[in-house]
Amino acid sequence: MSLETILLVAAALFGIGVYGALSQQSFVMLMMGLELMINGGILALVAFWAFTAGGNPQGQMLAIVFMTVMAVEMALGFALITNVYRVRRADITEKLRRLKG
Amino acid sequence: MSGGLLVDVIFWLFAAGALVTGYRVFRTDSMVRAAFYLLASFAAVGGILVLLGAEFVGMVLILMMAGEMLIMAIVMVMYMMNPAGLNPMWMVHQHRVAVAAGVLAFAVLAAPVLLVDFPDRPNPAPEEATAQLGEELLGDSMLVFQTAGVGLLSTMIGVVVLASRRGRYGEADEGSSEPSLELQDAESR
Amino acid sequence: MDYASPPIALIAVGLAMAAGVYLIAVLDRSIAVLVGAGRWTWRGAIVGPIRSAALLLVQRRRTTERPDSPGWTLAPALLTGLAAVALAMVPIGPDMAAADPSTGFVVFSAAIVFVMIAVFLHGWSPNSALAMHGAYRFGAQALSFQIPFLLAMLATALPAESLSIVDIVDAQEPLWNVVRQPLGLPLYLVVGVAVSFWGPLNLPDASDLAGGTSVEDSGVARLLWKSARAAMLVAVAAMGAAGFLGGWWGPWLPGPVWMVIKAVALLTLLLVAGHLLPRVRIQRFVVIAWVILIPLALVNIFVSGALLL
Amino acid sequence: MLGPMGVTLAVFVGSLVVVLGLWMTGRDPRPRSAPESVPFIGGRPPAVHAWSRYHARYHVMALVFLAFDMEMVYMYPWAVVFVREGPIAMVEMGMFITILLLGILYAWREQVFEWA
Amino acid sequence: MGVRDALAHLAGGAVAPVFAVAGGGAREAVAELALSPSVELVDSPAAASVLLVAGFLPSDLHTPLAALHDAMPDPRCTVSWPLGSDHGSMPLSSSRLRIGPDDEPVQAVTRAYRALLSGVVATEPPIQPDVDPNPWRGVGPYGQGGRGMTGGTPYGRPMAELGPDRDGLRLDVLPLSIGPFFPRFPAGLILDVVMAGDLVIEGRVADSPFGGGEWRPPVGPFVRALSEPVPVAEIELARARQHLRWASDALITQGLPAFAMRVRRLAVTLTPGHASSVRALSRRLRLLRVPQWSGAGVGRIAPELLTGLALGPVSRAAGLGEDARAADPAYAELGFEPIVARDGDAAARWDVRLAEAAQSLELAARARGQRTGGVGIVEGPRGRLGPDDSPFQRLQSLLPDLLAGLEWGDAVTALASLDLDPEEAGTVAARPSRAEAA
Repeated sequence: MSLETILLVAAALFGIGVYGALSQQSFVMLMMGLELMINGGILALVAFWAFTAGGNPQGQMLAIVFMTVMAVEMALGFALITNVYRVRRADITEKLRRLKG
Repeated sequence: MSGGLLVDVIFWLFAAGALVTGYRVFRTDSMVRAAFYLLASFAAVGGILVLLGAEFVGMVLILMMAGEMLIMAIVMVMYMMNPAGLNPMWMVHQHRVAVAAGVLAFAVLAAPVLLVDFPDRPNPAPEEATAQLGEELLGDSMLVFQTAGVGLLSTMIGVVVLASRRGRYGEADEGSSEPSLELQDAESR
Repeated sequence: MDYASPPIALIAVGLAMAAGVYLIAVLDRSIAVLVGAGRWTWRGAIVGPIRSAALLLVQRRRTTERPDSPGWTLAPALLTGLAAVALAMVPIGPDMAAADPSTGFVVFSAAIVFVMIAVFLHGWSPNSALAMHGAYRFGAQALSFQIPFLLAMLATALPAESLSIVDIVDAQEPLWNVVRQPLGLPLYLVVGVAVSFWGPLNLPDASDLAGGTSVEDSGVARLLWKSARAAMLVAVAAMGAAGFLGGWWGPWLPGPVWMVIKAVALLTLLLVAGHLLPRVRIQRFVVIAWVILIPLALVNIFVSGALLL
Repeated sequence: MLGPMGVTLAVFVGSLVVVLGLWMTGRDPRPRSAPESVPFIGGRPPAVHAWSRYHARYHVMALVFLAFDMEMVYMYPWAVVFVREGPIAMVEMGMFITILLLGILYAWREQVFEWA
Repeated sequence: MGVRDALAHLAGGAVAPVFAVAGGGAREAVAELALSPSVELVDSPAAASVLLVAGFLPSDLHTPLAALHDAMPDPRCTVSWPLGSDHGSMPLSSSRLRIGPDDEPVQAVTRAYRALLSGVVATEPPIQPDVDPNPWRGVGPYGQGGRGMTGGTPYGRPMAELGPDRDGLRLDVLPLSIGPFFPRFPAGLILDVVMAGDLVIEGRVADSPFGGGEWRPPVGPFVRALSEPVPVAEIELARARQHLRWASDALITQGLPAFAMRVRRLAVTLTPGHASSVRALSRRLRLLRVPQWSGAGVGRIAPELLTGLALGPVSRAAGLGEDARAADPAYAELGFEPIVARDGDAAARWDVRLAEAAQSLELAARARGQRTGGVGIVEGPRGRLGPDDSPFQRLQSLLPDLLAGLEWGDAVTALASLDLDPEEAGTVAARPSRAEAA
């Protein structure tokens, strides 16, 4: 367990998240990709905090802010999905396109 | 936390767990499984954070993600066709581009890691990390803390306005387009 | 920062859980006989639970047409694991804790919060309508009880100035939290019943769903789910004794004995309530939790905080 | 060696493994005939699979929870330093919580906690 | 195998888990059986080792009975308890055990259970043929029987389809046919519901399978009173007993099985002298807030809808004084006044039934040989009973409006508060000629 390995793991998580966010058709699965990216971000952040800035609480503070952002993003994302489904009855991006035509 | 073989073994188990479950999220047909795989990925990352000495942040990550992923499962089951994957499905687009982008993102992030020289052992974790965090919260980061409060309040209000049907401005789906009829036919066929 | 070696901790927690689950089975049957005006017998109350468990071990395990088998398997194991973690956080003496991390309180909270994952998984997996209704009902229940539960517990950390459970109990030497925060224990018990879905708040496995999430369970699956559920109740009662009833503090008797007495007393109270109070409607529980329990828990925190200053 | 968190992990994994082992002792659950594994809804077979786009009637409440739950993250460290910091801690958390309670009040007013 | 044998031996002394099917004329007998400490009635066939088939079952219910049997895990056995009716045509396996008229039922059931666990009686093979509900094996691109995203019959069943909803979200609706052996409903009650989430958006109760004229019911005091005068004391005692039995079932629905046993014990040993115990019980239930928590505002029926339906406690709970006894001189002599509540919801029905149980016992105690009945109409425990006119049939039309929009738990509470009895439809349909003659 060294900073390099942890950052590699974080990068891999981020990469999987990017793949998921770009490839998934459905809004919710797309959000899962975003979550996974934030997951990698938190890991990298705390790793930096632990290895280089030990004793400084701001690293932890930032991690908590990340979590808050994630919760806000999810809540608003789900609310938007609900609203879109309610109004246009579509749950995947393709359908929205189809409905336009 | 002190080094040692056991710590390394546990770290690699957590890391492998986080990556495998993170990948499985996009490779399962059941929405409930996808959400809970993501939860497992978060829990594994939380475990690594604890190993790194960030006990509080790690445990809180695990704690918060349980609720969030349950809600994720509930919402995904609500809006996804065939939520349990009874018929196998493959709902992806621009797959190759996505794979390339994922690999690229990984490469871009990994390159500096391999090039830059980092300290190789963690600083000893502070004795009272949680208390320090509390002091930070009430002291220097007070503004961040209160902003988070306002942000969460606006989120709550926004969520209610967006997601709920009943509301001051009438029903949310009033005047909604009715293309769904075609869609229904397509689906029931 | 107190802890035992892993094997000893595992054995101790396992034994405590097994003893607690058996005690619940005995007490529950006895109380049922008492409430039901039946005849109490040694054979029925003391040996009965063991015999019933033996039957479930002999019985075949049934599956449904297209279950999510890994999920179904994982659910009781996860719930037991969570109960074990929660119980491991509870010290029975000043230096007798299976594990006392400095964030023990957060670990306990995380274990409690994960209960909803286990129950949801248990109800979702069999692909059966009644079980699924139970799972979703527990979703509503869990999202409502979680915040009041954590808030009610959090008030105990104020006087201790620490998130370690040992510190929380230590801080009760002059005055137990049940006196210092009179709102705390009732709140904790109400939501504790909800956490372990027992008695009036046994909504996911309720009788109107013919057993809810466990409607399709038979054989060893039923046994493990029942015992996991009881183990969770043990953990909730034990933490209630540590967090509000002063843990090991008490005159004359040695600390651990006090701890056990208090935990068993809370357990009995919860079981009696389970046989006397009717099922609460889920819709009403959600409103009560958000509109009454959360503000009450906050009042509890701020008032007891103000008294500390 | 890993401190109390290591013990916690060991207890968790240990009890998980024990329960999974017990589960395996169950006799082979493969159904002997198709009717044996029909889900129970009172004796008649269900017409459709239970797994479906399930309308969770409390979905807006769940989203409100998502936001409100975050407050717990801030309250843990606050509780630890509360006595040390004194009235200032009281006032700051009081503000924070009051702001969030407004959200609950609004949600209640909009009947979010009722079944949709 | 040594361990398994030892476990089986140990399990032989356990409380026998029984899934009881209480058919026509067997409900009281089965309820009494459940009082024994060596038998436990379970809610799901998955939890049962013994399937007890008591009383008469119309042929419509034979297939669900076989399904119930096949859904039980090994080891399993069936015990049939005809109670005077003919069980000949039932699809039960031939090795079934039988409780004769002279047998002690509890002993017979536990004996069967022990024999099963000790291996003396072999576990029963499935009754139904091994046929999938829909052909699916090998069909479709993955052999799972499905087509496309939601089409086909994956693993034997189709998937649910979208339906309209009051929330404006078009999500899947589940059509469910709950019953006829759902443990919270009387046997034979089939509730056809369409559920969106846990909300009932459409619900109706199917016609009683007992109404087809197949059934020759045993004659109770109420049915006898249709054609001949019956002592008031007898009929009022039977009414109080029925109300207490209802309370016991309703308590199980509210998650209080132990308390339900206490009430059932009282019901079994009920005498006219028990009025004060019933009042004490009523006070205690109110103290524990049983009626209010579960029933306040649930299953409310407006009095306008009930006018003229004479649904007994259901009508009287909504403020209607409809009671055939009020016009009876025998009752006038005893100072009878109908008990009425206002709210018309499940909680009010609790209050009315418990108060009526106590009132009935007092009437029975006061009665000095007065007789009632013989005019072709009688006030039964569930309302007016006449030839071809049962409260069950009159209630059926009210149910769709009542059930729509209720959460499942509330729907069960509401149905339980109505005390539906499909057997009654058969009871009155089976004897029109005698009633007319009277």
